[in-house]
Amino acid sequence: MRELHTKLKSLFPVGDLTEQRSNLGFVTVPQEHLRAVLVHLRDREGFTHLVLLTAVDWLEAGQFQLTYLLSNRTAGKDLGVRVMLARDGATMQSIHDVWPTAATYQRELREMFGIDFPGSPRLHEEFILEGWNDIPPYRRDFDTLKYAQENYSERPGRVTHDPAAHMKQKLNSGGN
Amino acid sequence: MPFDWMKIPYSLLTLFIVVNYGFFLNALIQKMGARAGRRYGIPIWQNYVDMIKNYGLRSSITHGAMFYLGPVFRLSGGVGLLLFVPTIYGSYMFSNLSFAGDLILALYFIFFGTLGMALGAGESGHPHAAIGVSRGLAQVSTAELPFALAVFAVALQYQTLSVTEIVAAQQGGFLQWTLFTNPLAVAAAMLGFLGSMMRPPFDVVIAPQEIPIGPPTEYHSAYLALMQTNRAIFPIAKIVIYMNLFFGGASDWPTFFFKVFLIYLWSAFVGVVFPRFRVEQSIRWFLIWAVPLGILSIILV
Amino acid sequence: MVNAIYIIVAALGAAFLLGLLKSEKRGTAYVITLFALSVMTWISAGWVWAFVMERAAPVDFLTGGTSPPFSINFRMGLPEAVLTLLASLTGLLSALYMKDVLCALGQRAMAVLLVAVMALTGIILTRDLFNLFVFFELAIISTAGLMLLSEDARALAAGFKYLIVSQMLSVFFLIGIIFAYHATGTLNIDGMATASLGLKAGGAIAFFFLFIAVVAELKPFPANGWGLDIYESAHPGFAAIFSAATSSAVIYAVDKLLLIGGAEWLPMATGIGVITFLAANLFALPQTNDRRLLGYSSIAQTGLILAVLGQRDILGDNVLYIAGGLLLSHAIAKAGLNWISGLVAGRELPDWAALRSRPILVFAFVTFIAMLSGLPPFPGFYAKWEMVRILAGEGRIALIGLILLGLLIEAGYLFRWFGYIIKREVPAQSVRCSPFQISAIFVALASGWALGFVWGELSNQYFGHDNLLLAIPVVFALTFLLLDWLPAWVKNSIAIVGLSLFFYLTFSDYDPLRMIFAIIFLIGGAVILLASYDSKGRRIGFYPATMLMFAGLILLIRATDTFGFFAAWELLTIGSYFLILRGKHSEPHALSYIIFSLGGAFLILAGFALAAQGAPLFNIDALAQLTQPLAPWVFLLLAIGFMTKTAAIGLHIWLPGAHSEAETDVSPMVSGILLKAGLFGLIVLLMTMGKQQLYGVELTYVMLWIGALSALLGNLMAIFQEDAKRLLAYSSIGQMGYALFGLALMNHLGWLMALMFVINHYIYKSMLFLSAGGVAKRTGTRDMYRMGGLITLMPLSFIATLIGIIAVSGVPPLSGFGGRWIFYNAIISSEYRLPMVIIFLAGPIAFLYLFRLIHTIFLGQLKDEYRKIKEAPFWFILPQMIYVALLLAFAVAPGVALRRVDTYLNQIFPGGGLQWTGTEISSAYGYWNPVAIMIIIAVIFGTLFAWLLFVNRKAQKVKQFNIVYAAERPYRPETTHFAWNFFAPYRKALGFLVQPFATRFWDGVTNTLHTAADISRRLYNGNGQSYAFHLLSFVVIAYLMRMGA
Amino acid sequence: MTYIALATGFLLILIGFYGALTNRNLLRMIVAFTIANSGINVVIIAIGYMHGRTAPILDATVSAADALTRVIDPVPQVLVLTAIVIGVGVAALMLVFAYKLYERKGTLDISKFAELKW
Amino acid sequence: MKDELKIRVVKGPDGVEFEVEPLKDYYCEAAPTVMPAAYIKVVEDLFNWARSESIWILGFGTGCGAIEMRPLMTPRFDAYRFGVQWRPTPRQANLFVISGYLSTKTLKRAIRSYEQMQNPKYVIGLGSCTINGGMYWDSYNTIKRLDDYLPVDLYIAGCMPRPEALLAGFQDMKKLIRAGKAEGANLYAENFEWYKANQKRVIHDWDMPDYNW
Repeated sequence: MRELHTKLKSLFPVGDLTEQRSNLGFVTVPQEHLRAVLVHLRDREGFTHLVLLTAVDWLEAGQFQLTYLLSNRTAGKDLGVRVMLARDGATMQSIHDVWPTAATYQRELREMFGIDFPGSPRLHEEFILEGWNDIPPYRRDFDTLKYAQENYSERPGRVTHDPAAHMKQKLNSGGN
Repeated sequence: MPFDWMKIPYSLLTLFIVVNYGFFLNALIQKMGARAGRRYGIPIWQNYVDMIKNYGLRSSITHGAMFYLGPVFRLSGGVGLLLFVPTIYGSYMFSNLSFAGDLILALYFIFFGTLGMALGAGESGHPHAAIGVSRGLAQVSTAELPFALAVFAVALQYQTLSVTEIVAAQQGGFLQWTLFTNPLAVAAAMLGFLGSMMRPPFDVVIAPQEIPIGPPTEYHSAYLALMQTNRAIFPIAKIVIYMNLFFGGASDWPTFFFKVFLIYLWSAFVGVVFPRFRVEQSIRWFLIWAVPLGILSIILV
Repeated sequence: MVNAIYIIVAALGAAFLLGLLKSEKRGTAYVITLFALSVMTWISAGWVWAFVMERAAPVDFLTGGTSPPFSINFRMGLPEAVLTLLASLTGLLSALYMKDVLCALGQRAMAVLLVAVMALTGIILTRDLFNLFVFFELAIISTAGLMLLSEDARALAAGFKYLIVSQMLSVFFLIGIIFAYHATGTLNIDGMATASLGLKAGGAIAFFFLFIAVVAELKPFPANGWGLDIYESAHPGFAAIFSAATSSAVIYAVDKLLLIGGAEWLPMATGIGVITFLAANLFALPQTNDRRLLGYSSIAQTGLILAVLGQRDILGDNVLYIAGGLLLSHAIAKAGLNWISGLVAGRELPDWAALRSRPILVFAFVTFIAMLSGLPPFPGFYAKWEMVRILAGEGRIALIGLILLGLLIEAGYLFRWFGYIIKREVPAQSVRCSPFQISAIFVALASGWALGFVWGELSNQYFGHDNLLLAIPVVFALTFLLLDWLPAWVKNSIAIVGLSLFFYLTFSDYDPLRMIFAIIFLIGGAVILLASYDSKGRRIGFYPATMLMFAGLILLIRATDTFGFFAAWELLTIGSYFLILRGKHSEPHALSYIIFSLGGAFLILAGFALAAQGAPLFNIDALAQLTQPLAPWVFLLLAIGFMTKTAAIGLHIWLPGAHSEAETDVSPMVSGILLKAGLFGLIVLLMTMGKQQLYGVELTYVMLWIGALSALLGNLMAIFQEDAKRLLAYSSIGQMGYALFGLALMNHLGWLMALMFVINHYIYKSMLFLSAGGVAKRTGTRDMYRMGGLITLMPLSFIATLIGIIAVSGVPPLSGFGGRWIFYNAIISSEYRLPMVIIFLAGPIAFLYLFRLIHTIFLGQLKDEYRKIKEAPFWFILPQMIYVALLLAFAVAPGVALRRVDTYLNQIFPGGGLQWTGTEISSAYGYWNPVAIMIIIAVIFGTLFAWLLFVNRKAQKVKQFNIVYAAERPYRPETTHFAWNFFAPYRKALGFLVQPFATRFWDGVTNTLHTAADISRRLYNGNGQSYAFHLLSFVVIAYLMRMGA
Repeated sequence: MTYIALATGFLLILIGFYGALTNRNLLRMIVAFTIANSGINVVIIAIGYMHGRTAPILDATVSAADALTRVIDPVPQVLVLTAIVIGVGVAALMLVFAYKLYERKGTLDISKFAELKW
Repeated sequence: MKDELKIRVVKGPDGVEFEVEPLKDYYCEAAPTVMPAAYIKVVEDLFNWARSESIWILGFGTGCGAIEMRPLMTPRFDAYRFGVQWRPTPRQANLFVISGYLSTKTLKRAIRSYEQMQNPKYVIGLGSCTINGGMYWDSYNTIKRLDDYLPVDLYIAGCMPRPEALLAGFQDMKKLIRAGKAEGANLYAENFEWYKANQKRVIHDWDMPDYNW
């Protein structure tokens, strides 16, 4: 994993390696080098499989973090490539031509996070949310409870307990 | 020959007996299938209940005239098939309307219901219906072949096309049955029989989860009830032909019930044991296993 | 009568006179030329009149006051008169035709033309060998001179090549003359003949040189490259003379020479002729230049005539009739075609589409190619018939085969050409012509028909055949040519009334078997014609073609002798060819139809000729008296011929395209009616000849297999079609397979079944074709997968199709079942088992394509663009409804049609028939009661329907997307309609059976022919020297073969 | 003597044909054909010649009465005359063609005039 | 709205152009009607008995509860012996088991399937998600009260209820039917407007006819 990182580092301006396990690591690359890195990893390093493409909303930092998790089947290694994006008007280049499956992930990210991937096929078709009319729900500034209360009628009589307090009480009373 | 009006009530009586026996037998076979799967199975009257319920549904839709006529064709085919063949050998009462035609009439009338049903399903506009029909027709074209060859072998053997005469020729002990006098033909016919009963391994036509039950996808309510009635009559009517041609016919009702049951059991037996064939596989299967038997039977007869 | 010498005098005198005129006086010169030619024509016409009408004896005209051998004598007999008339008339018409050119070129050209015509008449008239040579040289010089005057720059080279060759020929000619003279001491042809030149010392070699020099003028293969160049580059007006008059004159010269040579030279003439005929026709196949093609065709035709002359030992006096027929047909047709070629601007064959702007020219063209192909009612047809008959009588089978093969190839490229004319895009440059030119062509056209009549009369007089142009149906059909200016509906009414009236007048003539066919052909045809009321405008050409087909059909069943039968067969073939060709994209299909049909017709011709053993009039019934070893061969030829028409498998590839691409109302005619002609032929054949064995093989057994395979493969191919009419066409192959199978069973019930199929197939196939055609008309497509859901918009078409498919599939209670029932009974009584397996497999397969037909068109999802279409036109629906009624009636009471036939069949197959007791029909094996079946099914069906109506009385009518769709819903009808490649699994399992083996085979045959022709025609490399070499080698080879033999 | 003439005639014909077949030049071909023509004339004369007889001219030396025994057969002579005339005509025509062809293409090579083929 | 559903201009084979409005031309627009019971009470009782003894369930698993239905077909539970069976097409089904949470996207499909069933038809809500949202109470994408959108005859509580509970629920359903109290279909027709309003409130892209026949 370290060898790989060193090699990558010699080729691209990649960040430090975060080694989760001996066979799973994460590196951060600048947005503009992502594609080159991915293609290199795919064609030279045997990371032929795009396991997933997901995003994390760093609201405070004003950034989205995209994680491209790649897998080298033969070597049994996984490498996550991270890209940090500006949160405002988040746009990322599409990699559907590198891995066709990426198109679906990108479609999902567009719908859930509002990240744009220009050129990705069927990007603006509704995926899970049909007729969505609010900000993308996976953004952390979206208040899902409020939305649910405003939109979906509730059956009266429902009580909500704080799980920790409730369980403590329940256990205590049960323990008696 | 003046028409004997008593034929009508007699025929209705046959119809009544066969419908009930069909419902009973269907349930019984289903139950046996369930038992093979270690289940308890449906109540024996379940098919009656289902039928009543379907007649009892309050609403229905129609896709057009042919959609409406499909089930009518279907059931007419079943009823007609039953009535064109004498049920009980030697009984005037239960010779039904067989004066109208011989074996060939019955054989070709089998397609009456199939065709009408296929047309009705076609008008529903559902692609699965069309896919089901396409599969069904493709499969039946080869499944019928060994049967047709066997029928022809039997007709050659007895030099007649009259069902009554064929049965008559098989009287006098079970060794006179075609089963023993022409085993190849019977073997071919019984393999073909599997293909026409819509049971595994030849039930890709209605493949319930893949093309939700195929042709009848859109049928419901009274349409479905009519088709259910047909499902009670049609297999029996078909089996009656097999019984008459190959197994010496039946000269009384108990023999009839017993023989029909055994023949029906054969398809059920195969059905619970085997998984499903794709269409081209079943076509090949019939051509490779059943048709040569049929050819041999007509050459050797 | 005017002395024949004046013919020559007139020309020479005028030519000299022209030389005296000042060059400005072109108009006068032209008038003089025309006058001279007219005089020549008039004189020869007078002689023809004298010989024909007054039966004058041949006359010799002496020159120099003494009789031969001391002077030259001209003989005027009937052949000479006709040929001089031909030459001078061609000259006159060509002069008219070339008015502009001649006037532009001046007197010299006119003089040369006159000399040319004079030389040709001289060749025809003279009986002196050296004089013949002189006229030959004159002809050559004038020909070359005319080439010099041609507009085409390439003509110069052609003329030079011609001169090179003719120089060599004249050397041979002179050597021949001098040695012949030396041997016999005379130059007179008759003198030499009596002196038996061949027996004298050196006589054979002398005659060889003479013979070869004259024959080489006929452009024999391979020494004919120069001739082609002339045809290609000469002015069409002159090419007409060269082709029509020169060839005729030279052929006559050969004929005269053969008089000297005697019988031993005949085989050589035949050999050279046949080889030339075949090679030229073959080389013409890949030709694209029209005039060169005409050249090849001319060479081929002269080759054929030479071959016929070579058969004069067995043809005897008939040689005049046969060779004359061929020669005149050729001359008129070629002159006409060459003239037409001058009107067409482009030189590629498809450029001739320009003719379409003038229907009369198209008619002329088709007349000419029919004359060339030996089709009735032209002299070539009679000649072909008599020739083949006599040759077969003498056992010259190989020669017949070669000639017919050549004719087939010739018909192939001629009709391909006609297809271009009718179907290709009209080029920008239209036909430009003067009234003179048109009139020249018109004279050719008129004389073609007139000769057809004359030959018909002669045929009647000498051989006892009927004159085709006097047969009422043919006359009726030809009347439509004159009525073509009328609106279509008027003509349609006339046609319908004509057909019905003819049936009314003649229905007592037919026995029950023929009655069935008569009803289908006449009444059935009238019913289908109802659909033609839908056509607007004038529909030029439709009615003559249709009525010609019907004329052929009706003459077919009325024919008693083989000639009548064959003539009818050819008539219906051409008529239907024109009909099929009318379809929008039918050009290639019509071509393969006519080629297969003519091929089949030739087999029939050969079969009849073989059977007749030389007898001029052979009754069809006499086929029964044929014995081994001849009978099986006759049977084989006829059977294959007829099976071509029924499209038995292997010979079927013409059918799908021809039937599906034809117009809406034509498809039912060619499918529902025309196919029955083949069946009728087979019935006649089997009825008279019965079972035949060839090398121990039962031929009917082979037919049984063919029938079974046709049924299976026809049906199988039908299920994979996307095109509705194509599907129906393949289905016809299958249905005809059934009928063939029934006939080949050779028992009573098998025949009854075949006849039932004849009736049924007519009704339901016509109905289905009309229905599919109506739908196609409304939707603008024939692809079934593009339709769908039309049931609500076109309910009547749907009903017709529904009834049709129930009937086709044989499901009770409709009439198809009766056919199946008889079929089963028939096969039980037959001892053949294996083919039945095949036919059993074919049965259920029919369901597949029938369901597909009705489902993908009428059921399923309606498409956007067809939401507003209307029911098919009334005139399409009307016959369909008639058919529905007929089917129901026939289903209830099949006895009306079949009972009499059943009785009649007892004459052929005693016993084994059906019992008709009341409404019940029974055989030795089984029984059925159509009325009872109908009633029972109706009662059951009605009861259940009423019950369902009662239970479901509140059903909500929903629309097409209200279907369960796994909780989703369809968005587009196109993607929801399951129709394309409907039987994909079937293709997976049994698709290997429908590999286009037959198509590949026939493609291979045509490709081989084309490639072979394309490679070998490079022999003609355009170099004059090579041509000289060809000529020399031809002479050497001919010599070696002659002396070797 | 006759045979020598005959042989010469045939030799000339063969030379002519050989020349026509081997020379591509139009003019040479024409010349070759003229030679062949001369050859054929010689042949005709040779065949028509009867040994010891005189020319078929009826004058003082040969009377009409004994012409039958004294003169040779006049017919071949006539033939030759005609043939010569025709030969001249054809040769002239060929020359015209050659001239026109040369005018058109500027060449006399016959293989260059092969636009019309196949 | 999908492009395919928008009005489009089509050219017929005769060259005439016309408009196709898919929602109007391809779908039946009629509203559902209340279907009266049989006129004769005995007949209706017989029918109700038959309906109760022959419950055909639509084989449509909407949420995690679908997993709980499968064991019912196995030898261990064998629901067939109660006359219960699964049909693959809504046309032939009588009972719709909403097996767990319904996202708005699935709700649309559920409504469509429900409407394609024939009167009388029954709905069972399975699990707490259908009752009050359950663990998805604060989800942005799931409904919380099924009976606002479809006429529910019976709820089976639990998260998830075991197959036994389902069997028990079927028995209760039978009682309801036999008593003639399961008239959800008619209820739906009667309160059609109300149901539609509720449905349209949560399904923002309503692009189908009001009633899917």
